[in-house]
Amino acid sequence: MAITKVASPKDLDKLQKQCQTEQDKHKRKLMVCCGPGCLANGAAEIVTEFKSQLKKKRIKGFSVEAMKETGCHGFCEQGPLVVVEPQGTFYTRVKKKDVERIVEETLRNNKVVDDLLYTAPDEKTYRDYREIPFYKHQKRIALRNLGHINQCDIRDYIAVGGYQALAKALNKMSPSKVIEEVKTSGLRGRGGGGFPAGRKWESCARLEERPHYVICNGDEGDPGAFMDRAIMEGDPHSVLEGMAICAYAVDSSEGYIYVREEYPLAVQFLQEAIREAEEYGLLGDNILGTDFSFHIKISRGGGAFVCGESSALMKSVAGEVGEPRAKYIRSVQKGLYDRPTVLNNVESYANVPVIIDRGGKWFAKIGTETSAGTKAFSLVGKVVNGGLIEVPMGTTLREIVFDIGGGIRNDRPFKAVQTGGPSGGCLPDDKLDLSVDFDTLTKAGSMMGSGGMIVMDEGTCVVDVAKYFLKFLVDESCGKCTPCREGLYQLYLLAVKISEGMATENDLDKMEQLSGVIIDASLCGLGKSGPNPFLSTIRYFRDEYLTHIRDKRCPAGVCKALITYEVDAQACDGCMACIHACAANAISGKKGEVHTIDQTKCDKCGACFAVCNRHAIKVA
Amino acid sequence: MNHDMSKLPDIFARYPQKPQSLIAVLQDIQKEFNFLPCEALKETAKHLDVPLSKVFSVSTFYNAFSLNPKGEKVIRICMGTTCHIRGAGLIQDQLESKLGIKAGQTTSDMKFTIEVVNCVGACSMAPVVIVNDKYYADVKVNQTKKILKGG
Amino acid sequence: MVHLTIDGTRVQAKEGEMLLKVIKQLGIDVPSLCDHDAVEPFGACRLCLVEITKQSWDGWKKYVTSCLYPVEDGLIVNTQAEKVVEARKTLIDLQLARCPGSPEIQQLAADYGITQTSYEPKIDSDNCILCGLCTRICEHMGFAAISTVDRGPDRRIASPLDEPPPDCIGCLACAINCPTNVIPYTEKGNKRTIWDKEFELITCSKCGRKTITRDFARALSKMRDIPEAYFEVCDACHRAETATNMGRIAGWSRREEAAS
Amino acid sequence: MTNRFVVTPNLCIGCRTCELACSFRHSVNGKPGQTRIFAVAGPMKEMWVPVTCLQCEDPACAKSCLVDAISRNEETGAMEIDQEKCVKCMACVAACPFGCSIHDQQHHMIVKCDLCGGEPACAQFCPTKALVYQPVGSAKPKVVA
Repeated sequence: MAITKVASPKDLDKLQKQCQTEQDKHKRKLMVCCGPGCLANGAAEIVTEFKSQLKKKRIKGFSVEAMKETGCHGFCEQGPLVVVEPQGTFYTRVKKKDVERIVEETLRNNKVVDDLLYTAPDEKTYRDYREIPFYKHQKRIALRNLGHINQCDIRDYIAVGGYQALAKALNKMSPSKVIEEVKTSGLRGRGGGGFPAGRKWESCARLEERPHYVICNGDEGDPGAFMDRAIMEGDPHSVLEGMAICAYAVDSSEGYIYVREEYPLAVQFLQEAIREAEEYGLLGDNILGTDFSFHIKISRGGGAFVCGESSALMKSVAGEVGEPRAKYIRSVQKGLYDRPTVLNNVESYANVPVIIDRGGKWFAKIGTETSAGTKAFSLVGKVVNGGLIEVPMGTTLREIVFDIGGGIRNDRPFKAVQTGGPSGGCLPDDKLDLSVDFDTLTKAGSMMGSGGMIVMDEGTCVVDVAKYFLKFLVDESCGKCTPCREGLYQLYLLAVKISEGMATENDLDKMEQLSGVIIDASLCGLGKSGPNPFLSTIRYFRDEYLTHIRDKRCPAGVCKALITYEVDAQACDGCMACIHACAANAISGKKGEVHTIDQTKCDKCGACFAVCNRHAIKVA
Repeated sequence: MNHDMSKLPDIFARYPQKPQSLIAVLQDIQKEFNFLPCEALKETAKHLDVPLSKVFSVSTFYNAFSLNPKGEKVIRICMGTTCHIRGAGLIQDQLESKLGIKAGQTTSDMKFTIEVVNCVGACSMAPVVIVNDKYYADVKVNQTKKILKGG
Repeated sequence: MVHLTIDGTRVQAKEGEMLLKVIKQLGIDVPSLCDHDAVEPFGACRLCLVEITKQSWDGWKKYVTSCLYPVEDGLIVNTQAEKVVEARKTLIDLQLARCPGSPEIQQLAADYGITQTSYEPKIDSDNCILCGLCTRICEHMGFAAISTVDRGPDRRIASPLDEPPPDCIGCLACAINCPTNVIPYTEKGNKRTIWDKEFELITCSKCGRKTITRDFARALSKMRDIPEAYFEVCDACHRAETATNMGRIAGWSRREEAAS
Repeated sequence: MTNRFVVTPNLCIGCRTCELACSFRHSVNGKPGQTRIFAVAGPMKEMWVPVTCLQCEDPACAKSCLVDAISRNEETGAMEIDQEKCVKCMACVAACPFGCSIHDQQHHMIVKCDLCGGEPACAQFCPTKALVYQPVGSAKPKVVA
């Protein structure tokens, strides 16, 4: 089909109708989730299988085009996911061998394949995903299209009203009106800082120096977070549209999306989306027939957490080492190539079209007074229902972990939830009723961050978690300033000392003192927030630290130096599985007899623990 | 070791001949050779008119780059938070002791390289191990043999 | 002009000037290792940390590195606040752990009452504090022969690929300006070696004294259009030449004739 | 710049008072600095010339300085070295065709004549008036610097 450029809002309306008609042709649609989680679990194989089955079986009234590869549907824990719309029939953990049944039974005979439906821990089975608690408690704005449209097809996006907000901005609003609308919405930066987006845009727009740049931060360096990845891969056009609206508001004609290299699909889909949008005249020169032009380029990051920091990111876009620079020069004034620059993250931009479309007031009503709208989280860890979620600001941690997340796996007690990535902190059970918004989390010693939410149970050791994050930050420190480079490293060494049972209580004091200096003296946000993993855990879990120090014991059974693996003679049936698994040859015993572990040989790798089906290996 | 530098002009042609293209060019070289050969760095410096010291600096700063050749199979162990608390460290220990190398190293027969990566965004499937492009989700300590065999 | 108070003294400063400069002009002892006027402020060592506040801040205080903080009207600066001194001490302690063998850092530590680091000292330390002055000066001079490599605690200063740096012209600016003197170089006859690269020193065509390296002279004449011949004679012989020329103009030759 | 040095080599007796005066004027922390002026002996013993910076129109010293540490003091007309900016690379020492950028080894600084802020000590103390610092055009100099 030859593509004619969309040259006016009318053209866009016409195109939208046309796209909707194309969609309506299919009475039913089959959505295969190709989000990061599902792909890791073999979704690509399932897509291929569907294609070949559909070709072979020729279902009446269902063509191959009615099958869509979508972005992340959210419920990653249950992936790969297949949804049949409009009924919302929701199949989980689909294997290649299940595909034929879905085709035959659901697509041909309109029947549900019961054993592929989701069964909640309370044994209740759901047919329609919208009824599942995991989805029911969510409100999706940034993730609105994820799992519902083909990620690689601009026509799908246009069919659901895509680029209408851009058309509205360009034709009915002045740049200052756009900024006003974003200010009214109360949208705050979703990358973690929480700076009001409208104010950022306004200060850039005011600067007379040209050119202005618009950058989208898709670096998402926080381990345990994948919201931005999901949006870039699942709904790339919403990001492009948001950026274009921003560019119009701040008078920019050049934008960059900084995507980390570890996300090759995001790079590919964004590139594809940019190409498509340019073909349709929705990006590039003379957008929608106006004299507004905006070009977006993709800049692949080289893998450095510090590049999430705005000045480091801009250096990286310019092809240099990502070292942050002093804060007193604001990047809005002197950003990329020392020009005025607006930098927001993926999720922030994805919210923008909705704000323009439905109005800032509408958006501001959602969430709390100081934190408007919704926030996407990757809810992961020891939670039953892990995945990608979006909730209104102000939802409590309890609602997220227990109502949406379904509580802790294996019914173990909740211990903590970690938010804000490496710079955030761990919140214990008595903070579960805190409202999730920028200010409350910061006050409690954690932070919103970009939206990783990692749930921990009693099998998680806070000393180990602090050690883990400190190690991460040490590895990711750019090494420019002393407190971050040397201070975090020494803090890490002290945490190691605790985990090995070699520390004294003096060391804790030393760590707290050092943390204070690192916060005051570091150059950039990475250093300034570096001690948080330690500070938030010592604040809420001092006893656990003291148990490591005084009793030389790790209550969670994680710190290698402080634990031993032992065979529970009562439970052991002498199956020899552990003996075969033990690389250190530390376990002995005959078949059918109770095995024993030679502690002098044991290197505590945990292999025996993992293979024992009878739970006869105990950690002490 | 000699490497075929005739591929460089193709890579150079993909990006504007400006210092800004440095990271992109290095990424493509890394992809082509699986590491950054010295000669390629020197050619890049010349082509983009960037001091060689800067090229060296950038190529050692970012995780994506390696100055040492990698093995046939690159085993990437995700060390995202979720993977960590679900036991990725134990899996790393197993893989390291099985291959007799540490993370970041390559076996002397150039068959395996172990790398630790900072979260691949598949946290719901933790712990995750990726061998070249194949994902292993929810890996157990006793599955490392299988992973090495490629099963 | 802006007006501010530093340790109780009211001072005037030019707009845009960095706080550290004003503090140093007052003769106040604030340590700094990575600052050099030849290059842009960098903010790596963080020792020049000071406490700032303003009347209007309602008792709220901020801690900033003065090398990177432009003066502001009404600023009240305390360079010796307890928290600042404590932080400085910790920073020096951390540096001492990194560079246990550096006499300069040992001296600085002693000034702050530290004889031994309370942290884990680095084994096989090269005693480099990573202030980056060498690389920044080299880059500013237009050579960028060396750079920082790696990151985090593994960060170090190195020549490209750890080979003799192709862009180095052997001027020694890196070594001379190193606050801890850890960049080694040797001079033997007309050979100078730095960063494992050997340079020829120009020998004065008149007296045989050694001046700058041949590579540096070539670079200078190329970059700044200075005749290469200028570099063939040392400064003392240049002066002697000047004297003779001036004498000639004054009529020496005639007097010489008369005397003979 | 309204004043300039006027040198009359025939009056110079090589007493080196200028060097001493310069050296003391430029003391650092109480220690005399390296002199920026030299009484240089001519080809025959009794012939001397005081040699110091000519504050050239297009000075090689400033041209050779890659960190822009040498600039003209608009008030006095002197080319001055900003010691804080100087990285001691010796470029100016090597580049000056008159040998008037000097390495002060004792203080480890690169120095040159700065006209003492407008009242050069050397001229002030020259007993024979071989060196005078006077307004332009006030006398008929034999050698003008």
